[in-house]
Amino acid sequence: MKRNVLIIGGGPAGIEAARRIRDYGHTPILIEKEARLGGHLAKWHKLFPDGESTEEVLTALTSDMEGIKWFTDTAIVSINRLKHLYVAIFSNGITVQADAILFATGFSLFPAEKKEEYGYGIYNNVVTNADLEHFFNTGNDPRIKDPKVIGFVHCVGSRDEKAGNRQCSKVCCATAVKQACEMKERYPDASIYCFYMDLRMFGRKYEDLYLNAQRKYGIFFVRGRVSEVSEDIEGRLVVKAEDTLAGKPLRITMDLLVLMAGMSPCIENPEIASMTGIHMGEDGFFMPRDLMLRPVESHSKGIFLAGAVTGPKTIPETLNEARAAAMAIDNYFKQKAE
Amino acid sequence: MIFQGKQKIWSDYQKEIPDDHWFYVRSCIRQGFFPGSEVAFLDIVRNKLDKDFFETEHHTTCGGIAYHAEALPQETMMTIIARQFALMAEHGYENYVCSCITSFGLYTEVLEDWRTFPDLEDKIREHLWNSCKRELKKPKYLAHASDIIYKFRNEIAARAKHRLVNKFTGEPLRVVEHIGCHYSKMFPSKGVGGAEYPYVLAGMIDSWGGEVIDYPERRHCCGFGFRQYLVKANRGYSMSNTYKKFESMEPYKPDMIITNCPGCPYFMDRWQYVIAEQTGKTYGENGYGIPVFTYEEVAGLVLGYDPWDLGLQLHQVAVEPLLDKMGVKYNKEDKYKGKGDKLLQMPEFPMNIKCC
Amino acid sequence: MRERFISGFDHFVLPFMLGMIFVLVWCAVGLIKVMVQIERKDRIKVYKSLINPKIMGKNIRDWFCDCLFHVKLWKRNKVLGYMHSSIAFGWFMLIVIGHIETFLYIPERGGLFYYPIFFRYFMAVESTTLRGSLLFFLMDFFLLVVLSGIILAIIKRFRSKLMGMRRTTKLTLLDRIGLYSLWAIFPLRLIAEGFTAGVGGGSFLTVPVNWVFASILSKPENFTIAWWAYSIALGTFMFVLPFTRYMHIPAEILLIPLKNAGIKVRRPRKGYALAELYSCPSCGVCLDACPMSVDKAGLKNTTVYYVRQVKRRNEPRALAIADKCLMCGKCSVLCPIDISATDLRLALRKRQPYNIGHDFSYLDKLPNGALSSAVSVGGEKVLYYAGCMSSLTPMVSQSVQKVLTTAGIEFTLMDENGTVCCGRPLLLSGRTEEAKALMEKNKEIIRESGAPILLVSCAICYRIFKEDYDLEGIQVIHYTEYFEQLAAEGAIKLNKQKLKYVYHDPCELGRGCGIYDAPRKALTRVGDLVPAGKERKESICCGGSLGSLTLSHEERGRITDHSIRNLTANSPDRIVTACPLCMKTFSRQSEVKVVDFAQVIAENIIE
Amino acid sequence: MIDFGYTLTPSSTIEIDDADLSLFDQLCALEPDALKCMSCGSCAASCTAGVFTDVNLRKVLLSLQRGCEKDLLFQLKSCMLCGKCYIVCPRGINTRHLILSICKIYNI
Repeated sequence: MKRNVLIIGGGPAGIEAARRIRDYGHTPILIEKEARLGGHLAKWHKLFPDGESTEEVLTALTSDMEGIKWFTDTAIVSINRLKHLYVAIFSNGITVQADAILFATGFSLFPAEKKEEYGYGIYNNVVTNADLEHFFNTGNDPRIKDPKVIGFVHCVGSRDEKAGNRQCSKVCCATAVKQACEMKERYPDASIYCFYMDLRMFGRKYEDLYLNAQRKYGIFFVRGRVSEVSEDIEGRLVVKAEDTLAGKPLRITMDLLVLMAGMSPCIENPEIASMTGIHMGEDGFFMPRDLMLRPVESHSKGIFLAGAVTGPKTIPETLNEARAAAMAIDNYFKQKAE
Repeated sequence: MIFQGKQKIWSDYQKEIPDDHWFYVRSCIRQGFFPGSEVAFLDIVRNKLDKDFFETEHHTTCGGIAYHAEALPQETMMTIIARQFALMAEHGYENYVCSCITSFGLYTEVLEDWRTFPDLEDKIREHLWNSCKRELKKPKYLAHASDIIYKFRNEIAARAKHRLVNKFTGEPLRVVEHIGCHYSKMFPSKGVGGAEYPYVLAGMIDSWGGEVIDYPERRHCCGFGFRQYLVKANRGYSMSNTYKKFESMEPYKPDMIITNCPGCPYFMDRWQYVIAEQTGKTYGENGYGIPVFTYEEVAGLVLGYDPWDLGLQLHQVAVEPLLDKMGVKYNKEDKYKGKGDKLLQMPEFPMNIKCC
Repeated sequence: MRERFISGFDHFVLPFMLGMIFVLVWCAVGLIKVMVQIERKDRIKVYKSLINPKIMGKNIRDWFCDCLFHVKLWKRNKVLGYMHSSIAFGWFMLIVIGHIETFLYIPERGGLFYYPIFFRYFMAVESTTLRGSLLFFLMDFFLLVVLSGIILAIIKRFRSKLMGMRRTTKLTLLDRIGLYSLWAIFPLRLIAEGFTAGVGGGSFLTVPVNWVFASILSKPENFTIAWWAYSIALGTFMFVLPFTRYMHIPAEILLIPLKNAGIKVRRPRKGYALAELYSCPSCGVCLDACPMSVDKAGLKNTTVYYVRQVKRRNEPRALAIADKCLMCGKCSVLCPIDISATDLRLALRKRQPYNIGHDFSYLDKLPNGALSSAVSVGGEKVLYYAGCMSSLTPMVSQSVQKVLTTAGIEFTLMDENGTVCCGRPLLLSGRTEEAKALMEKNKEIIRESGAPILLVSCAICYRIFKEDYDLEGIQVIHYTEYFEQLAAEGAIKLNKQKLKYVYHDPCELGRGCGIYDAPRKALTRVGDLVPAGKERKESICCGGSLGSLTLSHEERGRITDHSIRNLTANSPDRIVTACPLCMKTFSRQSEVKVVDFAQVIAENIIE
Repeated sequence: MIDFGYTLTPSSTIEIDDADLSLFDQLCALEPDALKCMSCGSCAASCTAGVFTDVNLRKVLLSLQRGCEKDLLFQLKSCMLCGKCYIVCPRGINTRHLILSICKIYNI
């Protein structure tokens, strides 16, 4: 018997899960609130550690969408439970009966302007990691004009209780180092400084990325969090931090500062939680049934979770979770049938 | 600089400031440093703006200096503050305004502490009762006196005799605003405009026609720092912080500095003299320093008060060049005249910084 | 026998004569230069050695053995040895016999350089005598010998492996000209003498050639073109000689007495160094010897190229090579002329300027007994210096202490609470003065202790204690020797197990101090000793050597791998070494367990 | 000039704007490993001379990278060049050559 699976969120997790669920013989219905599938990935340029093009990854992911119903520019209006079914109403007026729902709603990028001291939206030459990827994609950002000194601030809105995110966003260190190398390739004469608290290059080949950044690209790493940024009379950025390894304050004037905005819980999480009964952790991410053993199941029957909705993840981890979720949904249907 | 970005932040940090009926407490040191300021404040709010500002001779120090110099335990400091609040309530007020930033910071801190640790509040209530037989009642609104001037900045602007405009060039005066650290750095939401881009003084400058200078070390402490200044051996450190600020603002050629803290104007004013005597360096035009004012003094000048009535003769850095720019009339001979036109002693002129 | 021409001269001798004069002048200038550049006290040493019959005897023996017979090469590879000695000795004999002929038959022409060389052209045979036939026979015989050598040389150029050489040096253009002219000389001589053999006489080689020519030409003896060609080949060879590797032929003649007089390299390219530089035959033995040649790029850092760069005065390149060298000393040991490769490089390192000097005054400020209780050891006690590495390889010093304790030997640790470095690393970096400062401090500690025996467990430290510390009256002993001695005396008893050990000769201990046997003897007491692929003086550096200043971690890693492969040729259960640095280096990469010598002894000691 | 009994205290701030890294660039050309340090501190922890003095290669290298060579270079004077730091360095930095190169390029 064919069953409907509603997948909310058309990022990498949603797309991959939809394909797998289809392969298991069910009917996936994928909705994405934005105009195009791909989520944050669609806005990125290249991925660490090897600089793989996101365009290629996305093309591969969406190459085979046959048998998947998908809607873009579509959001959820309501979800109601009817015995073993969920009835969901979409913003485009469509109503769907689903046997299971997969939340692949991902994360929200931390709004960098919340870290007022870094002056995003106030100083002309402060951009975010996402802005920089946009620049890599389009080659166009009025704030980036042949910079001679470039800074990368790690952990913007991550590991920062005052910014509301205690957790590490996991991907920013590697992203920053990747972006630093890319900037050095574009601007070989630029001096580039990365300000980090701990450099978490945890994955395979990430350390190579770091080593390359040091040895091949000559990128300088400063262990210390940027405390404040101001503009000097020429409109350049005066950046202050402590060089904790030297045990001294450090000041540097820069032409461009890139803020590595972290992964915040999706801003719609509280609303979804109240609609569906999914448990939300105190950090704002959804809690799976068991972090170790059942990472893709929620506490509500028939509702599943995949990707960054349960915490910061890399793309491969997200895709694996999507596959795991598809399998868990299939198992759920099998058990129901028995 | 993206002005809209700042405006957005300012709009995020708005503070409710009631119009009227305030219990006013003075600062311990400001009366010595800038005796004209508090008088001018009360005169402005009572007589120009017709507001009810009550003060009692029974209020004491908040204990801030001793507390920050680690000479006073926290509970003692809190009991002193509880007594101030009790005084306010006894006189039928619920809006508390203080003249001192240190006090403001401490009041904010204490109220936050009591909010977080209600047991502590109960304990202090008991202490207060045991020691003074007074009943603690917390204020409904807490403000710093600069919040009040900020609130009425447009009314003041409407009655302005002089604006912060260079009358020779017609250009706005370039004004450095310096906010006391304890105004909003500890509790950004308690200050107008937050901690990173406070608006309390910038708002006054905007309203009165000046141009705010945003220089790299704008956020930096004046260097007072209690223990740094109080111990002579540490004074070089205190001065170095002021020096850092002046070095940073120098390229912007500021005409004046406005502050809202007791220590900052004093140190930024006096250290200019010491720096000049030690290094020969001055930061104003033609060998003068950059005059440093309290916001009350500036409000007074804008409203047309006599500069010597505002106590500007007690500044180390000569204020006359600025008065000339603003078009403020003053009588040179009256500068060092005290009460009843009695000539006070003339100070000696320093070697390296020009004075009038 | 009579002269064919009254003048005793032909124009074709000119190329040879000019070349010869050029070479002689060049060598004379060189000789003077070397002698002037040598330090005064060294020069006196040389002069004294020349009247010392013992040294003079050695000089003569070496001249014959090294210059003519190439005994060392014979030992290395018979074909290679034959090739070299056939050319050198054969040619030498041709010259000698040529002169004998001249002196016998035309003594008045004896003063002419060219006469013995072109003897057959200028002479006509009138009657056959036994003596003449013998001489002619000898001449042809040695020509044949030389020719056989030349043929081997040509083969070697293309198939060096046949002579036990995996690699040969890359020749410069002049080297090639020299080489080809050298190859050409003897066949041309054969042809030239073949033309005149009908008149000038000949033997079994030249006469048959003459028959061939005579069958084509009516009067082949008047065909001087062959003689011109011969002379030109000789002249060319001599003209290029000073600029080619063949300069080693005359240079080595000078080098031998200097070396035997005990002269050492002091400056990178002057004096004795100059003699060494020119004595290098570019044979390329060092190419295979050098551990760095495990990388193709490393070949450029071998001694032969170092010599070449120094001769070219390419200072930056020479310095780069000098800094790269591991100072393992293997090339010197295998070098047919014993070039002191490490000393040459060290001399260059020593001349590098440093803006930041060293200041070890903090050592003098240490309170007495800060380092250890070694201040007054005295008596028969052993003073044990573990060395700075001991904190990274604590097993070594612990094992040594266990063995000493078991043997009932009273000892004190010299560097219990901190080590003053032995100075060898500084010395190897060319910072002699700084090294001396540390050595003085250590000497002070050792002397003050009053101990009669200084036991050292680090091969690097041992070498400098032995070579450069002047510790008269104190026996400096390496633990391999000491433990073997204890075992031989029965002071310690050892278990023998069924384990196969291979022993790695640390460069500093083996080639550096000549200790090869003691550790091996001791190891056979505790297990089976299997040989490494190459060992003893041919052992391959572990790659960790302090000698190299610039080798990268990756380059070192490849050397280490190579060295381990060599050690595990006979599938041992354990690699044993007697240097903490070798152990540390090997154990990073070895699949076979690497243990220190002391550890092996300590494990097998019967308590 | 008046003696007030106190003077301006020099700033301890590392001013990268004023840093002249040309010598550091020379150092990197001579010993590229200078860029590889990840500040783990193994070198200083195992230093033979570090038992007796404050010498700390990690800090020295960092100070050079920040253009504050004047601060700590003197520490290298106590180095015995024993090479233990090379043995322990997880990044395989050729510390001895690094030190020698620093001593060659920089001046105190």
